[in-house]
Amino acid sequence: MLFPTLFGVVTLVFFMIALSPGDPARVMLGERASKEKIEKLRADLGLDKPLIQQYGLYLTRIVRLDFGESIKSGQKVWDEIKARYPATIELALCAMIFASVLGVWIGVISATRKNTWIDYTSMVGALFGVSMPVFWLALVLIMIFSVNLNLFPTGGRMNLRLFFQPETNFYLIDTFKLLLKGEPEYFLSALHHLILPSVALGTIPLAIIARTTRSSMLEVLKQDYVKTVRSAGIKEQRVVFRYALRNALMPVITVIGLQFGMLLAGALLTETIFAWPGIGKWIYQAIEARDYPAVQGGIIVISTSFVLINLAVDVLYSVINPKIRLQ
Amino acid sequence: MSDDTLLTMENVNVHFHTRRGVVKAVRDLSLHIKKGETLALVGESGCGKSVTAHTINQLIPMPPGVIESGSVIFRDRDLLKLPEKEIRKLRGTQISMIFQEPMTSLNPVFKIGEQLADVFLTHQKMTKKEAHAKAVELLDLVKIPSPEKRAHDYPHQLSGGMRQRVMIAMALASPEPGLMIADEPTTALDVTIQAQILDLLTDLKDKVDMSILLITHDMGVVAETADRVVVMYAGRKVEEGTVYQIFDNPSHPYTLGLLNSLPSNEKYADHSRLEAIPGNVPDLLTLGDGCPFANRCSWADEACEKSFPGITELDEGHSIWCHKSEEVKNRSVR
Amino acid sequence: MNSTETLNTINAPAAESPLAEHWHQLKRSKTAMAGLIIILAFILIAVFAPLLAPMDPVAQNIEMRKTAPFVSEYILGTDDLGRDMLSRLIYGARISMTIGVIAVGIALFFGILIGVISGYYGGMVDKVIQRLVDIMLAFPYILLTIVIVAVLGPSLTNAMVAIGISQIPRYIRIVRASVMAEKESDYVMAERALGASDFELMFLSILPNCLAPISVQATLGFGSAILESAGLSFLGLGAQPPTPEWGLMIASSKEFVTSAWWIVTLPGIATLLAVLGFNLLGDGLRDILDPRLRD
Amino acid sequence: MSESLMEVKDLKKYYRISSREGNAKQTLKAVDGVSFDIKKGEILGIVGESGCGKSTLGKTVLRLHEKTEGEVLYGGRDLFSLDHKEMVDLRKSIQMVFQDPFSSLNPRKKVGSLISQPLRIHKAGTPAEIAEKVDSIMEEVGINPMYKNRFPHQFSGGQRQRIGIARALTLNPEFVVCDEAVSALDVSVQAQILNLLQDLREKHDLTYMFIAHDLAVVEYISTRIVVMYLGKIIEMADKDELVKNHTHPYTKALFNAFPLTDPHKRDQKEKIVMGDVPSPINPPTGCHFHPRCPYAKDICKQQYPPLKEVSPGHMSACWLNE
Repeated sequence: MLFPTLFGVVTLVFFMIALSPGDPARVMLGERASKEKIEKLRADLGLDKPLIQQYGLYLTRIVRLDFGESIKSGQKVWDEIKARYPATIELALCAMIFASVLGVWIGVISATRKNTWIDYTSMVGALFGVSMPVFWLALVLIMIFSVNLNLFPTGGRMNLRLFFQPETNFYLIDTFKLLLKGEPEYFLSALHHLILPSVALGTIPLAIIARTTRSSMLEVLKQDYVKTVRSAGIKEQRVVFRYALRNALMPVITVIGLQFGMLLAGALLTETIFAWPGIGKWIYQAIEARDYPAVQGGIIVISTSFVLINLAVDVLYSVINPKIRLQ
Repeated sequence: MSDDTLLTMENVNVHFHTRRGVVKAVRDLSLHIKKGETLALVGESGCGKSVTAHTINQLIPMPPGVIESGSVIFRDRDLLKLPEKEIRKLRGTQISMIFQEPMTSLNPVFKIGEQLADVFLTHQKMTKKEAHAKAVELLDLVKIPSPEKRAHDYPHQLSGGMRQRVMIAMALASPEPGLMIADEPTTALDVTIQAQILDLLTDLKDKVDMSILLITHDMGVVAETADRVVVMYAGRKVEEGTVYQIFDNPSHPYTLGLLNSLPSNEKYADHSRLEAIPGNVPDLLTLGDGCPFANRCSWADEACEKSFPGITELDEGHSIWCHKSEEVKNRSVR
Repeated sequence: MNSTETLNTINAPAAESPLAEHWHQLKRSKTAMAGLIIILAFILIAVFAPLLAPMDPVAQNIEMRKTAPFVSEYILGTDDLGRDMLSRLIYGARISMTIGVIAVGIALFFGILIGVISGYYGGMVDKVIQRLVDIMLAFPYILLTIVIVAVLGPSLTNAMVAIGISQIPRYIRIVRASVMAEKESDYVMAERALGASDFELMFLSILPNCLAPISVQATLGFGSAILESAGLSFLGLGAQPPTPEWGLMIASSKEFVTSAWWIVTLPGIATLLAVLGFNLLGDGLRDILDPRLRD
Repeated sequence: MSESLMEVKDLKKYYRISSREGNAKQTLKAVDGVSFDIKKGEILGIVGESGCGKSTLGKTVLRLHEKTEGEVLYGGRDLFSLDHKEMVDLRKSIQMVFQDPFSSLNPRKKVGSLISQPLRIHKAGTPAEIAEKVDSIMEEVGINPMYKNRFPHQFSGGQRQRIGIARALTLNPEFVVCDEAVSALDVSVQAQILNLLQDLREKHDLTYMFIAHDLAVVEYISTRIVVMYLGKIIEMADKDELVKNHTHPYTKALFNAFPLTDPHKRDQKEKIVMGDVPSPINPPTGCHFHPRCPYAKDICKQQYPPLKEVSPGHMSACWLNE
């Protein structure tokens, strides 16, 4: 399942870029470049070869994680991704943790208090949550919390006055080591910079998770087996948290996986706003500059992550659902 | 009522408020269940038999359901007046229930041993290990082969019959079982499996001192397992008696019609036409106060349309509610 | 037994088609009605934009730029080039509704066609289609639309097409799943036993019974098309200046978070309201048409 | 003996079942080598428990499912050798009444249109003629034609089943498969429908294949009975012969398990078979019934017994008959 899908993704990306109008060589060299120069570059890039041959070449490179060089910076695409992707993942993870924990909690509370004001308020809130453009929410949050209230920085990952040399590019991990060494300011600054973007990114998944949890929970609470444990006299709280929640979580896990993938892609929209030096901002700039190798590499990395996350969800799913496990 | 009565239901009315109006699902229903007996509540779909059962253990969805009036006295306490917490305590300890669909009645993500043990843990002080041992013991009691192994199975690994056995074990997991409500317990099962389950129920009733309220549409199941029978039609009780009284001398036109509709009735051995009850079950929404069976009854006249009849006692413990009891009696020799 | 079920089956008073029945239920759903009212309002605004807008949405008035709301004849203020916010928002509704109609139209047409075929015939056809759908769904759809627009070249029309294409897989999935479920039901078997043709079975028997999940998805899809197009315009891949598109308006407001709150918030609120309308209606429809179908 | 209308020869219908994990496919032998014939005018009852393949059999003999192997001869021609057009043509004479009156009628179509559909498909007459035919058939099954503009959900189960029957009869078929046609109905309504089916048979000279799990119903309506267990016929005889002289232990078990509506007889019954119906995916070796059979011998575990005639017209597949 995994490899055919990945293969399909890689193929699709190749052909879409290859068939797109415009000559990458011309884009790279500018409008006024001479014909000879362009021809030479085309030959260098292998663009003069038949499409199918280009595709074969491309595949062999991809397998070695060789995405070529960025037209804009001249650096290896894979190196650029390695430097930026951790930032994106770190942010997405924080946002997802925020969204999942709060979302499941709100969903369960709403389901068990169906038709109370708590339920109505959270569900109306959730509905607003799923109806907002994420980049707009980010802007509004910056306007309120950074500009007007001055509670959070407007962007970046770390206070620029702190001189900091990252190792893994996961700032929370890197700075945690410093924290253990008795230098907490790095860790705190990293955390401080993460809060607002995490909330902005996490709000939409939060709303979706809360809605899914609620409806799934309500569905499960209607099931006969819940009637069975109720008629066996088991306490309502135990009915909800021990018996019903585990069943109700199954669709929620799927949604969490899906949303996590969406966040990685959504980084394209939000990272520019928060000046977050992640892969999203980088792809955005690559698209603007028509930097095809970079766009190609970035898209492949994100979709591969997406596929892997879905795979992880399937695995997790089978852990909590014995029916799938044993069949 | 005498001392050997376990449960008494008096004048219970249950209504459902729907968009189209009020559905009077159960009307003026009174019945009692004696200790150790199996009472069958029999009738076709829409007759209110399941609503009656759900009234006893308070599982009626409210809204739209409302218990308008009446009392349900169980071991000297009126269940309709007990707070939710007390009811919950009773459910599972003294009143248990098994459902029609054993496929959906067990939680798919827990092993059956866990689910059973949890009932013990809820109601009794014991360790997890003890509870598990008890669970296995119960699985053995309901004749599940190699219970120790089966306890580690998930519900979907068991057959329908086995699942229903587990459900019965769940119902028996209480320290002092009093009443088991069995709501169409064999309807979803194959006939050879049904026979096994009915056998098991009869067996258990003797081993464990309890009463069974059996809800079914199947006259065959009634004949095989019940001690006493209450026949319901469109929310009303129309006939009540011992199983022998009901089958030997059915006296309400509806009971009579029901038995006559059965293709297994011996009188059809010659392949003759079935004596079907004409027409359909009435709409509970528009049903007036008359006898609900009047529009399908060949004896009915104006009196039947107007008011619901009072009780006619035919024999000790055998009563019908019919205006035309005399006329019917003269023709009802089966 | 179930007493409410009895009601539906016995002696129903008058002939009521399933559609009329749904409409009655819809009228009682507060969520759905709220959504419907919002949507109708936006449709009216879109249709009558030239009559409603007080000014030309692209006319600049440099002297009046960044005027706050409620202080001049520019009721909702002006943007950084002195264009009337209100008029731009009103014309924006036109664009957003068009995007929704075209994107959802494309997605519906191909999604239904492919989905019905895939679900009805099964076998190899189905396998190939599902593999392709898997691959398309392996892209987060925002990325998919971006790639498609990047290929087609940035413009509003291309954005609509891209959104439509990237939504197709969802419809294929939904249509296929419900066709497969319906295909097994007895009424299809019964009609096949009568000798009905494949075409008749697919489009006249099965499809009408699959409309419930499709209409829910289409309603929600309308909302997400509006959101996606805003996103594309925000990235510079959709509408181009000076088009009064909401996403584009938000994008160009980035630098004014410190100085002019209305330029930032108003287009976002307009988007939010429009999408909210569709989500409300979609939720209401889902509750009515198919209580089991929840995300 | 009258002429046979349909001959089923060694019919097999297998399904490939794929498990979720891995690609290990298993074979479900829903119908596994079934042969019998149906004579004109008779009512052939097919009885068995869930998983015995009776329903699949009913649909396969009408070619609603494709076969895996075997032949179904109807009027001398193999159904499965017909091309599309010939098959559509033949559908006029072979029809089916389904179990669930709630799912076998398209909920989006009006009753009139449902009943007239077969006539329209086969272009059997002008619109006026079709309308007339619909009215008369509705009356015949006991539904007032004035209700033809209503939708199926506005009728009760029994009424819907009448509509389903009306639809199956509009083209004047000669052979009708009734698949659990009364099992979803309340007892009092079930009797009405059984009577209706009997009446229609006499009037239109119909032949029925009547599939049901309810022994009492099959016993009442059939002239001949086939008992199935896990995809195979285990016993088959004229009704009276089967009821009185059944020889197969499973048939015995079935009769025994069936609840009698006489409380006086409840203690006289023999002890019933234990155990569950095995899965048709991996049926037991030898005779499929041997794990549950109180009389099982060694050979039963190894070899499947042949279906042999034990008395004229009475076939049984059991080693005990040897």
